[in-house]
Parts: sequence; C-alpha cells; structure tokens
Amino acid sequence: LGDGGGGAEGTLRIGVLQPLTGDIQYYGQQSMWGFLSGLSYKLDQDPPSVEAAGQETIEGEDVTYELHIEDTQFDPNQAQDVATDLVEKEDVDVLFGTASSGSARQVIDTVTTAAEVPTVIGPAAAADITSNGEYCSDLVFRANENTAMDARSGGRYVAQETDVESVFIMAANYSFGKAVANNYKEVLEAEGIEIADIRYVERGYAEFEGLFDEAVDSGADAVIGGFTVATLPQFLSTGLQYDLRLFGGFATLISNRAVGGVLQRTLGEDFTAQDVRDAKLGPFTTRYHWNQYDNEINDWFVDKYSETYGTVPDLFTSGTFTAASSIVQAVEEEGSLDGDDIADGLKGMSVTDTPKGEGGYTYQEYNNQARSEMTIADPVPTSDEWADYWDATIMPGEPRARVSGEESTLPADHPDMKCDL
Amino acid sequence: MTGIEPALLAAGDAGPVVASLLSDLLDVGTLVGIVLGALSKAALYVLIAAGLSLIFGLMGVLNFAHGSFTMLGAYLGGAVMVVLVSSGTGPYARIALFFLAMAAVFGVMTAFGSAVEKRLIRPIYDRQPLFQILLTFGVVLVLDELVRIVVEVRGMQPRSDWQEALGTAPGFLQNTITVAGSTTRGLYMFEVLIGAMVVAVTWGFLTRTRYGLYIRAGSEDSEMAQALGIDIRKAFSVVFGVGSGLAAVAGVMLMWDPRFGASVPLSTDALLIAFVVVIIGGLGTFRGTVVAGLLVGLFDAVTTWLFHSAYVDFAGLPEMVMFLALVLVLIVKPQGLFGVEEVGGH
Amino acid sequence: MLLRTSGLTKRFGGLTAVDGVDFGIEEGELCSLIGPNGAGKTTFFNLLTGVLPVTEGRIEYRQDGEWVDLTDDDPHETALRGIHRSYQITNIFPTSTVLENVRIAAQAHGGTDAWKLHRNVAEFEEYEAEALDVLDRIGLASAADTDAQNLSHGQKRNLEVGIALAGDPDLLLLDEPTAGVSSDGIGQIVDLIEDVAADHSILLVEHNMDVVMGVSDRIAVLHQGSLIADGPPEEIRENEDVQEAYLGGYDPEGTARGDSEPVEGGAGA
Amino acid sequence: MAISDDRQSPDARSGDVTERPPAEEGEDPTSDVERGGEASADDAATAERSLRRTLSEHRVHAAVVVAMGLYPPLYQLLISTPLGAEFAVVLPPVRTMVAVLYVGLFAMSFDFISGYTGYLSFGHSLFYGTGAYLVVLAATGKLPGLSAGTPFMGLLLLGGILAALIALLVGTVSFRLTGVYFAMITLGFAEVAHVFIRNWDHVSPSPQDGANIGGDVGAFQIGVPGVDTLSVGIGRLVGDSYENLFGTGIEFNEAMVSFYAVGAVVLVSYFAMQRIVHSPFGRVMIAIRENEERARAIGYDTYRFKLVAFAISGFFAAVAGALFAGFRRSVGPSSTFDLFVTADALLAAIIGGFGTLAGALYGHLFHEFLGGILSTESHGLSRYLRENLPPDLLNAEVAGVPLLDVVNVLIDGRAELYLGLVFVLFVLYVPKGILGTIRDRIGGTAAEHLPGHVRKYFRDRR
Amino acid sequence: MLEVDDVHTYYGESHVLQGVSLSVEEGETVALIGRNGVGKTTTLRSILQLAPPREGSVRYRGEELVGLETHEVARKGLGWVPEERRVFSHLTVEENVEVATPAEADVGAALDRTYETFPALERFRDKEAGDLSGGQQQMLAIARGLVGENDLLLVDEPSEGLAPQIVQAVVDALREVGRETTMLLVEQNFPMAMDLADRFYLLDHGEVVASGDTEDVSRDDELIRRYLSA
Ligand SMILES: Nc1ncnc2c1ncn2[C@@H]1O[C@H](COP(=O)(O)OP(=O)(O)OP(=O)(O)O)[C@@H](O)[C@H]1O
Ligand SMILES: Nc1ncnc2c1ncn2[C@@H]1O[C@H](COP(=O)(O)OP(=O)(O)OP(=O)(O)O)[C@@H](O)[C@H]1O
Ligand SMILES: [Mg+2]
Ligand SMILES: [Mg+2]
Repeated sequence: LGDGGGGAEGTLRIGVLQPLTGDIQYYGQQSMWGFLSGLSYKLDQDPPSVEAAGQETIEGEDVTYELHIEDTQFDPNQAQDVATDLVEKEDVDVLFGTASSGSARQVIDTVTTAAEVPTVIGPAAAADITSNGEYCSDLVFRANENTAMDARSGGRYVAQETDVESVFIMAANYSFGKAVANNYKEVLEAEGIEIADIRYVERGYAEFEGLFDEAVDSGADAVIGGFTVATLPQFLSTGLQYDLRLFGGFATLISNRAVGGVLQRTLGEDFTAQDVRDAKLGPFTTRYHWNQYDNEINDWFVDKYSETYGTVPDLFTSGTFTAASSIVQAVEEEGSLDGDDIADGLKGMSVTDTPKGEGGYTYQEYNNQARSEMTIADPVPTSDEWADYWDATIMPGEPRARVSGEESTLPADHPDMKCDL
Repeated sequence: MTGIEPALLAAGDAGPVVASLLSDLLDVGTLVGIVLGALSKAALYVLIAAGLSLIFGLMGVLNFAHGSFTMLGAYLGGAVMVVLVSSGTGPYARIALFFLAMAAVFGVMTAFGSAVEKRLIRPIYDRQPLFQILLTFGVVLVLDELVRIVVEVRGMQPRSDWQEALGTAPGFLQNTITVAGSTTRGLYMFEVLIGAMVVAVTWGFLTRTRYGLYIRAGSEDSEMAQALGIDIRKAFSVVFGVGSGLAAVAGVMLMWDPRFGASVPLSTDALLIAFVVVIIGGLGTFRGTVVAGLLVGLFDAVTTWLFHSAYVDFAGLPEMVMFLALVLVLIVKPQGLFGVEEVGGH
Repeated sequence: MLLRTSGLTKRFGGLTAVDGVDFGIEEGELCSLIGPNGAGKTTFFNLLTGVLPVTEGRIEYRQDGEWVDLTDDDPHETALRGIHRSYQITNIFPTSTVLENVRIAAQAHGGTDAWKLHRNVAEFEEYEAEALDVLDRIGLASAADTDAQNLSHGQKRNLEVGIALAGDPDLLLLDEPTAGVSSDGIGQIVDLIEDVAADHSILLVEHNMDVVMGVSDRIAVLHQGSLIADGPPEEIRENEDVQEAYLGGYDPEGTARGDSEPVEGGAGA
Repeated sequence: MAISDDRQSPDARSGDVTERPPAEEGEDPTSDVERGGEASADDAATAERSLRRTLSEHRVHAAVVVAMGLYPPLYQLLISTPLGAEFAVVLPPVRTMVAVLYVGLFAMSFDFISGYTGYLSFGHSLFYGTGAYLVVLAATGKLPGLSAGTPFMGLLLLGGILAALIALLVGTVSFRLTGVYFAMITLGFAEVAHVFIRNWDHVSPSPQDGANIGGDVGAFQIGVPGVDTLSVGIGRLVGDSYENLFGTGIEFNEAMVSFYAVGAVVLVSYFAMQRIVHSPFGRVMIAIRENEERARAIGYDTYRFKLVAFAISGFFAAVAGALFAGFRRSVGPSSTFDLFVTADALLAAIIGGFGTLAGALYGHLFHEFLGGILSTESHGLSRYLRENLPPDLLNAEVAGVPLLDVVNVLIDGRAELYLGLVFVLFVLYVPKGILGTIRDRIGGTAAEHLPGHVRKYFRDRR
Repeated sequence: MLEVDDVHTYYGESHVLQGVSLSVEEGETVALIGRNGVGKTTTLRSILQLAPPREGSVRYRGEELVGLETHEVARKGLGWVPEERRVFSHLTVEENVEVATPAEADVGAALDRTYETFPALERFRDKEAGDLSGGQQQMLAIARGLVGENDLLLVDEPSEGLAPQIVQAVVDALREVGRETTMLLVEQNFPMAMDLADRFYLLDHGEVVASGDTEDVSRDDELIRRYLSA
C-alpha cells in the first residue's frame, strides 16, 4: 500500500456527484461507499460512514484528499449545477461520478470539456460514453463496467453454452436500454445467433403479453430484457409465463429484490434454484458482486464495507473503488496534484488495487474505459450466509464462467468503437 | 428519426403492408384480442375518470388532486392487502379481502375528500374557477411529497411499482389466460367487472338521489340554491367526498394491475388519463365519460396492437394517440362528444 | 331606409322564434318593437347583430348610400357598422370600472387604435372624454371608479345603455332599457332616448307602454315570431289584434289596475 | 341619480393627487409660456412632458432594476461577512437569480395570455421548449439552413418567431374553445410535442435525456451581434468574466455577467409586454377576460385579438426558453416541454399575482428562494444544520427519531412539500398574489402609485 | 311575524343599510319602495342572511335569524323571488321547479301549479331555462317562489320585463298568494306595488324615511314625489 503521496504534497480536491436523496439514493450511496472504500484502502484506513452530501477529508501521509460530495438527485440538470459549482467555487481538481448516463453526458458536455477538469465517470454504464466520439475525450475516464461489457460477456456465453438460436430483444427506450440492445445484437449476430426483433418500450411499460406473443410468433427461443428496476418486474412477471429463456444482466440489490418478489409470486414463496432453472431464467452477467471474487483485497472490501455500511458491496462498488484507487495511484505515480497530470497518469494505467484482484482493471489507451473481468452466474435463492447483508430473496450463484477483460470490452478496431484517443 | 415516423417495418411499398395489416387485423384471434384489450383499458379509464367526472360535471371544480387521491387509494388499498394477506391466503379469500379493502378505502377517502372540501375548497367557491384548480394543485404537491417521504423512508419500492401489493393478487388473476386464441390476464377481465360496477353505482347516485340536481343548481348559483332551502355546503361535501372515494377505488384496482401499480408517478398518470377521458366525453355528462373511456380504450388497444405486431415502431404511440384524440375531438366538437356548455360558476 | 329584413326567420329546433319578418327602419326614426314575452324580440335583436346565425331570410343595411348584406356578419362587424345594442339581461364587464366599461366600448370605434400595441391608453384621451360624457348622460358619472359588479341592479341597467351609446351608433337597439329602473330613473332614460333619437335611429324593445307610447314614431308588434302590426302609436293602440295579443290589461288612463295611477315619468305597466 | 356623492367610496378619487405625474402639476413654468407658441415648440414641450411622465411613471421600475442590479455584488459582500454562512442559506445565489430571470420571463409570458385574457394556456411549455431546442439544435448544427455559428441574438429572435407561428397555428383551432376546454386542448398539443421530442432521434442519440452543447462550442453572445465590445458571452463556465472591471475592484464572474446580460433581455421583453398590456390592445385583452361576448358585441373581433396576444405570449415564452438553453447549454424534455414546466409558470404567476405581469417574476423569485433554502446543495439549510449543529444535538432523539434523520427526511430536498403548503396558503389567503395585493393596498399599479405613497409617508412623518 | 330591527349591512367597507327597521305582520303584504341603489335588495338579502347584517337583528316568528345559514332561514319558511331572475340556466324548466320544491312535497303538484299560473311555460317544460326569453325566465323565477310552500315570501321586482298581460297575471297570482302567505314586496312599478300591498316602507340611502298605509298614498304625496321622482 502506498502513502497516497508519492512525492506530491498538499490537498487534492475531488468533486463527488451522486444521487444521495430521493428514491434511488441507494445507487448514489453504494457508489460513494465504494469510492470511499477504495480511497481508504489505498490510504490504509477504515472507510468513513457517510450518507449525505457534505465535505469529507481523508488524510494521507503527504496528500490530503478532500471530497466535496454533492447530491445530483438523479437529475441531469442538478448534476450539471452542482458539478459547475464544484468547479467554479470549490476549485476541484477531479470530478467523479453520476449514476445515470444522461447526467454523465450532460456533465461531460457542459462541465468537463468546458472547464477542462478530468472526470472519472461511474457508475453510469451506457457504453457510448467511452465509445462515441462526442463524449469520449482525454479528460473522461471510466473505471466502472459498461453495457457493452455486459453484452459481450453474457451474450457470448449464451450463444456458445446454451441451445438458444434466435433471440428477441426488448429494451427500455432510452440510453441504457438502447445500449444494451445494440451491444447484444452485435455480439449475438457475430456468434451466429439470429435476432428475431428488437422492440423498445417506454420506461415502466407493462403490456408485455403482446410483445411476448410476438416473440413466440417470430420463432425466438429466448428474450433479452434491457431494463432497469422500473420495468424489470413487469417484464419478468409476464415473461416467466412463457416458454422462453430470459437472460440479461444482474443488477443491484434493488432489482434483485424486485425480481425476487416476482419469482416468489410466480414460483411460490420458497422457490429453489432448480425452480429458477426450470423457469428458464438466466444465466445473467454480473459486472461485480461480492461473492464472485476471491482475493485479499475483495475480502478486506467485503468485510469493511459490510461492517461500515451494513450491506455487502453491490454492483457498482467495485468500479467506484477502482476509480478512487486509480486516482491515488495516479497522484503517486505522477507525484503531482495537477488535474492534467492526473489525467496523464490515468491514461493506460493498470490499476493495482481493485476488488477484482491486483491489476484487475486497466484503462484502455484508446478510450479511457477500464477493462476488467466479468462473470456469468445463475440467480439462486439467497443463502443464509448472506441473508443479513443482502436483503433480497435472490442473489448471484457461483460463477458459471469468467470472461476476461480483453474479451468483454470493445476492441479498438471494432466498428462501434468511435473513440480514438 | 426512426423512432418517430410510424416506421412501417415491413419491407416494400405501402400496398403489401396495408394488405398484410388488414389480413392480420381481420384475424379472429387478433380481433378478439383487440376487443378484450379495449374493454379492459376502457374499464380502467372509466374507473379512473368516474370520480373526476362526478366532481367536475356537477360542481365544475376541476380537481387536480384527483390523481393523487387515486395514488393514495392505491397505497392504502395495498397496505390493507399487504397487512391482511399472508402466503397461505387462498384466492377467494384474497378477492374477499380486496373488496373489503375497496370498501375501507372508499370510506376513508370519502371522509378525506369531504375534509379537503370543507377546509380548503369551501372558502373559495365564490372565486374564479381557476382558484379551485390552483388549490387542488397545491394539494397535489403536498400529498405526493408526503407519500414520497413515506415510501422512501420505508424503502418500499425505488423506481418501480409496489411489488408487495402487486403480489397479493390471487394467482388466477395474475396468470395469462387464453380467450379465443388471444392471451390476456384474468385480472383484466376482473377489471371490466369492477368498472361496470362503478359505472352502475355512480349512475345510481346521479339518478336515484336529488344530489345531482341540487349540485348542478348550486354550482350555477349557490346563493339562489341556498335561498331555496338547499344545504348546498353539505351537498358539495358529499359529492366531493364521493368523487374522491371513487378516485381512490380506482387506485385500489390499479394497485393490482402491473400496468399501473401503486407508485408516486401514478398520481400524474391517472390525472392525465382522467382529464383526457372527461374532456373528450364532455363536461357535465357521465354518459360522455363512459363513452369516451370506451373510445380511448379502443384507440389504445389498436395502437398497442399495431406496436406489438411491429407495424409501428414507436413505443410512445398509445400515449401520443390519447392526446391526439383529445385534440382531434375538441377540434371537431369543441365541447366534447356529449358536452354542454361549461358548467356553473365554480 | 336604414335597415331592412326580408323573410327573416330563426328556428330553435322545432320552435320558430322569428318567423318570416319583413321589417324596415328609416333613418332618424324611433321605432318600438313590442310583443308578449317570448314573441321573439330579443331573438330578432340577436339576428340583427349577428349573435345568432340566421336560419332564413336576409338583413340589409344602408351604408354610405349602398345596401350591404348583414345576414352573415359577426357581432363585431355589425357593431363596427354602427349598429349597437343593449342587453335585456345585464351583460357588462364586471370587474372593470364603470368608466372603463364605457371607454372600452368607445375605443372599439377608433379604427386601428385598438391595435396600437406600443402606445399607452392614456394617450388616447378622446375615448375617456367620450366615456365620461356618456356617464354624465346616464347619470353614473359619480360612480365612474366603482367596479361595475358593485352597482345596484338599476344602476347596472343604466350602464348597459351607456355601453351601447358609446362610439356614436347610427342605429341603436335597446332591449328593455327601463326594466328594473325606478320611476325617476325612467324619466331620465326617456329623456336620454329622446335626446339620442334626435339624430339617431333607434329600435326599442319595451314593456313599459307609457314609455313606448310616449316616445315612438312608429310601433311594430311581434307575436309568436310574426309581425302582426306596424304603424303609428295611435293606430297600434286601437288595433284589436294587438289588444288581444299583447296589451291585454293596458289602459293608458292607468285605471285598469285598481285605485292607483302612474306617477310622473310613467311607471304604469 | 339616486346615489348622492357622499355615498361614493371616498378614497376612489382622492388618489388623484398621487395618480397625476408631477410634470402635470404645473411645476414647469416654460410649458405654459410655450403653449401658445408655434407648433414645433409645442411638440417639443409635449415630447418633453411625455418623457418626464414616462420617467416618473417608471420610477418604481427603475428602483427594482437598480435593486436587482445591485444584488450580485451585494450577495458577494454579504456571504463574505461573519454571518456569511447564514446569508448563504437564505439568499439565492447569483446563478439561481439567472434562472429567476428567464423562468420569470416565461411566467410573465404565461401571465400575459392567461392573466390578461383569461385563457389558461396549459400547454405553454410548448413555446418555451421550442425556443430552447432551437438554440441547442442550431448550435450543434442540427438544423438545416442554420449554421452552427448563428449569432445568439438571431436565435432568440428566430425562436420567438417560430414559437409565435406555432402559437398562431395552435390558437387557430384552440380559440374556438373556451375555459377548461381551451386549457385542455393546449395541454394536448404540448403533450403531443412532448412525446415527439422525447423520441426524436435527431436531437441526440438519447432524446429522452435531451441534448447538450459541448465545451467546443463557444459561449453565446448577448449584445449587438457582430460588435464584440458590445456583446458578452453567457454561461457559467464558458461565459465572459471580468476581474476588476473599470477599476472598481469588484470581480464579475461568469454567473454575474450572465445575470446582467440575461437580465437585459428579460428587461426589454418585460417592457415590451408591459407596454402592450397598458396599450389599447391590452385593455381589449382585459375586456375579453371580463366578458368576451360583450367585447365582441361592442365591435372587437376577439378571435383575432386572442390570436395575436397568444402569438406575442408564445414569442416571449420562446425567448425565455432560448435564454435558458443559452445559459445552461443543455435541454431535456422534462425541463422544457413538460407539463410541470407550465406548472412552474402557473405557480409563479399565482404567487406573484395573476394578471399583474411583473408579479410572475417575483413569484418565481419566491419559489427559488424557498427551493434554495430547502435545497440539498452546499448552501441549503439541511447542509447548514448538519455542519453547524453540535453532534449531540443532531443525535438527540425527537419522538424516537434522531434529529439528523428528521433533517434529512423533512428538509433535505423537500422544497416541493413546503412549496405546496405555501402555495395552498397563498391561494386561500393571498389570492391576489404578492403584487396584486400590493396594488390593492395602494390603489393601483405600483409604478404609478408607490412613489406617491412613499412621498405621503415621509410627508406625514415630518 | 317578521321584525327587522336597526339593521346595518356592509358590502366590504361600504355601509349600505344604515339602520333599517321594519316589521311585517302575519297575512300582510308590505311593499318596500325606493329609488335604484337605496338598499331594497340588500334589505331582503339581509333578512335571508345572504348579506348578514353587521349590527341589528332580524326576528322571524320571534326567532333570531342573524347567525343562521341561508338554507336554514329558507327552511323556516322564507321564500325568495330574486331580482335579475336568477334561474338555473342549465337546468330545464321542470328541474328548476323541482329544485325549489321542498324534499317532502309533490313535484307533480308543484308543476301543475306553475303551469296554471303561467301557461306560457308549459310548452318549454324540457327546455333549459337559459334559453327562455327574459320574460319567461321571470315567470319561472316567480313560479319557483310560489311552489316553495313558504309562509313568508320576499319578492324582488317581479314585474320586471313582463308584458302587460303577464303583469296582470303576476298581480293576480301574487294577490292570490297574498291571501294565505305573508309577503314583503320590492317593486319599481309603483301603482302595482300600491295595489298589492297593505302597507309600505320607503327607503332612501339605506334608511327607512317613510312608511304608512298604501290607502293613504295619493299621487300628490310630497314625500313620495321627493323620494321617487326626484
Ligand atoms: N356586491 C356589492 N358590493 C358592493 N356594493 C354593492 C353590492 N351590491 C350592491 N351594492 C351597493 O349597495 C347599494 C344598495 O344596493 P341594492 O342592490 O340593495 O339597491 P336596490 O335598492 O335594490 O336598487 P335597485 O332598485 O337598483 O335594484 C348600491 O349603492 C349598490 O351600489
Ligand atoms: N338560445 C335559444 N335556444 C332555444 N330557444 C330560444 C333561445 N333563445 C330564445 N328562445 C326561445 O325563442 C322564443 C323567443 O324568445 P325571445 O327571447 O326572443 O323573446 P322576447 O320577445 O325577447 O321575450 P321577452 O319579452 O320575454 O324578453 C322564446 O320562446 C324562447 O324560449
Ligand atoms: Mg327579450
Ligand atoms: Mg334591487
């Protein structure tokens, strides 16, 4: 572990932008907690317990890390406002955050490029933030996994390891859903799987009967749902009544809770792992869940995190842990607190300390997206071991497969990779 | 702009597309499906709009809090169900509990509606109609935020419908059933039943009591009505209460319906639906509301089918069609389908 | 002739409110239109002013020596041609001041003045002056700054006439201007009508026979939508049809109704 | 007449003294002399009188403008005092004041049509959105025929004209309706546009999230197009800023510069609308509100008046939207075409005073003031309490719940709740809104009557 | 039966009734006369508590009315025929009559009585009252007052807008009513008022300035001349 300085002395001001109030504050909190854990791990301290916006200082030996935490309320406009405030008033050196891709894009366009502040995006997952020329830039980094990585690992696995031949894609009609759909389509087609059709629906859509009928008519044998928690329950509760395989990505506790509720409703209160398999639900890709990795850093992380925050580290935390870890690493390696130097340091960096193991994440030179391993797992009923720290009836089971970072991410020469730094 | 123009996905010229559309449409299964869809939607729309139609039609008060009452009804109904239903409760017991919840919620929300009328709306009857709109709009802000606080603090349902409440619906209603070759849910047919019931009850209230007459008179000229010995305040309270209760009853139904579900945004969704239906039907006519509900339900079912069967690749279509229908009806019939001139001074 | 109708008809569903009326009014004439309740008098006004669409027939108006067809004109067009009316059921701008009620009516006749977005109303003093003048004539000058809705019923009736007077009409249609006005006020209104009639044409609907007989040059009688008589007052008074259809109990000597007689100014019914 | 003069409300006329501008009080000896002179001298005197009158009528306006103008430096000053943290909680920051200006303008445009003609334009966001999207689409080169470099002032004008045209179209069908039907059909139009813009892929890859203007596009200039010295760039990060302007030692940051620039446009727009409201045309608008049937009967083609008023209102709504987009450089369906955007204008207009025009701005100021205090941001009350209350107090329990949780749950970001409450109270007890009530108290518009009252107040004191 | 004692009524700040006192005995018909705007209508509204007096008392059969709600006053047997007609314009003629009929009374009988008094209305039974001619509306307004089974009827300018024949019908109807019902009548048609009423009160500037028996009023009466014909 380093001392957090590496020759540099002084204070590094980091602006943290996450949704910390409202019904989705858990997204922001886990992202922030992951970040705090990463920072604490690097500086050899226990993670502080923080819930709301405010200032938080973590003292390294030579460098003080001053976190200016602001609440985005899951609203792009609010994100823009507070990001601008942080740059203008607090003079932050680095920005970190936003949980929604819409907010991320708005901050990148209106703040990052306008004020030239290096920005580490996380956990916003839309692939195009680091693959579309409009948004990707020398100042924009992302440690967190993205939707393309979900698709490239999960899609390939399903294509190769199951008997699925034709897939019908349903997705939410906005950035997240579109990214999921495009990425799966591309991966699956490359693997020789037929795409029966892609249909986008409004967030919160619930009339899936017609669409599933349509999927059956079109001869599909599996359906991918590109939805977040707002639509997932409706999608699943209808889909489970059809003889179609449903797969996609594992999400956060909130979604697991919702999906667990649907499963209890359809399969009975005490459903078993076999019931889930029979219902043809899964397998799902996971970007990170606490039980998918076995290494010292992850052990420390799961321990300290559960102790401090009362729950196991969730989907977004590994990426945000890594974001913090990489910033400290850049400061140490560059020996500087200057934003530009930190950006230089992050470029192409292989991040040493990550929950996915040492060197688990590497920022790709061509688009500043960190690549990392992904796993494929089945949903299983939550085991007693985790019941206290994972408040949902399902959780990811033992990994069925691991997909390396190289395989999961969009390569530089891919036609969809429109970022060339 | 693929999303917008009703992008006809089938290749080739329009001719074959139209032909295949027609042949698809004339399929018996499809038609049955559309009719079932239309009926179930219509039932919900009428259910949602009935309370607004009553209050608006009789009193001329455009109750912006209508949707919030529906939303409250959904949560209260859900709460009753979640508390009373255990995993062992059988399907018929659940239906019975559902009616119990409906009755309880109707009672509570009728009382609440009357209280709102007495405390807040009564003092401003003699002002322009705008002020009642504004007042109820303020009530929306407060109610929605209060519910949001409770939902957040209790961590009930971030960004989704209230799953626990949805889960209390008996299995046979949740499952899809096949009717003449098209799939639907048992629940949707149940909704048609409830919708018909509410229409009948409202109709009875309007024609079997003198309240309808009293209120129509009172909303035109409350001084005169009072001078004729009518306790117009009480009549207003009763009607506003009953209208609020009906709004909440719709909410109880919606709490089981995965297309809606108990959630804070239900407040706005229900309000807009109720507005559109009541306005298309024409103010002051409950008959108009029922017909408009059927009409919008049919529009909705057809466009949903068009979307599902990939003739139109535009998910916003049903929503857009609802407002397009509003605009078109008003252009053709400036007072709605059955409307008379505007009601009363309130 | 200033205005003429031919075969003017208005039907409301099955009810024929105005039935093939051929009627004309001369320039400078004061003609009264009488008839029982529901005879179609107000409807006739509504047709002349374009408030209601005509079912059949034509309305023509003499303007600058030419006959123009008014049949399909909108209310604002007839008003701008110089045909103004007062309403039987008070129809004013309730929360504007009494002065503004009349001023806005005067302003309507200022050509494009109403479209002058960039100038302050205060710069158009002529309308205010005209309005004050009208208020003087209808006896409401002292109430100029009162909100119109706060007037008493009789005062509102006077304001109703005032609004119609503004903008110097060529033809003034008055619908029961004295209804609800107290005896002294009636005298004032009669004076006003006679004053206006000196250089304007007036078509007057009234149930107050003393007023009608006293001021009219000519009287037309409407019954169930049709014109049943048309002539000078003396002739109408004697006309049997009219007696039967309308005047019924009217007795100019004022003795028909017991012991009291009309007081000065003509309050007898 | 039956009513004798002494029965008239005594103060209705006594206002005369204060009503009459001082220029007419005969203080000007030259004007009497010149009255008989030749026409041109007379004209000059009239012109001078009318100028004086204008000036005196606008004294309150001037005072408000000066107060607003002084706000940014004053704000800077106050938050640097020892009580700075407290001031920061209460006072809206300058960047919020910019929003007050453009949303205020939008609310005024709403009041212009709805408050004066009585037609509730529930779809007003349509025009705001038109102006906003036009700016962003033009700046990102997505509008054919408009180069990315089109001057901002041009875009303001274009957006306004486009919205006015849309208003004419919408109005042509909608003004055959009245009351609630009118409100609903305009809402219908706006919702159709809302669904459209949410799905229009041309806007951005993710139209649901709207579109932004990247940092590579320079700041939008407000001023005289083409004359650099008479133009300033707006926007918080990209706009112009001046250190030590004119050697005053005061620093004008980007938000302040934007505040003045946006303020100038809003001011001009306000005066334009204010003029119209006080013109003969404006009186016709009021007559339509009061009794449209009678307005028609006395000779006004009300349909045309309504259409033109609607177009004017749409024009300024779009200008407001364009200012919004120009300052924030990002637009989204929910911040432009949404029903709740119209609702904001409605709130502002009611709180400020319906049918008072300027009131809408104050109404929105009040809204932002409340929202600022209850905001989750660093200047919010909850943050202040968390940081300044002693920890044991924060952990002390109120009815079994730690105070900290109470703060987090009931204060942090709960502006809606309190705004709703305040709004209900306003509707019940201050129906005429802030400005309307003031006008009632002083018996006329503030511009005309306030100076008189102030003078009288001081005279009485002496 | 009705005792109005020193009533002061205000509209906002304007002091409209400045101490009106009058009384109506059982079975009497009393006329309230005066020029426009003197407060006649306001007096009726004050009795009905539509414009509650700020001072003074209104007693009906010995009971205080001030402080009651209007509908309570009405249910004690006070009926009102307002000026300006005030029919419910979106209700049909029959519905207008039905609204005015007490809950326990027979609507059919009320309608019969209406058409008997005003045959002209029968044709329009299903027409919205707002579409009636002005005079027809006035008839309906009077009918509404007659069917209410009231003991005391407050009638405000019943003859306004009526053709002479109908005025006669109204006079007859009111006289008929006057036999069994007590009546307080406001009427601009001076002869008619004198004809119907037993006694009169003359109002000016919100005060009663004269009163007496209608028998004694002659056309030369100085007082009447001064206050009615200016
Ligand atoms: N709602 C009101 N607000 C304020 N002032 C009013 C209101 N109604 C009437 N007034 C005033 O009160 C006074 C008395 O009015 P009232 O209606 O009682 O007169 P009235 O004797 O019935 O006259 P009329 O014969 O014209 O009907 C008038 O001066 C009138 O202007
Ligand atoms: N808008 C309408 N719709 C239907 N019928 C109407 C309408 N307006 C008037 N009528 C009917 O037409 C007939 C003529 O009415 P109108 O108002 O012209 O009578 P009038 O001669 O003015 O009577 P009054 O002396 O009572 O005012 C009446 O029978 C009336 O009921
Ligand atoms: Mg008439
Ligand atoms: Mg009166």
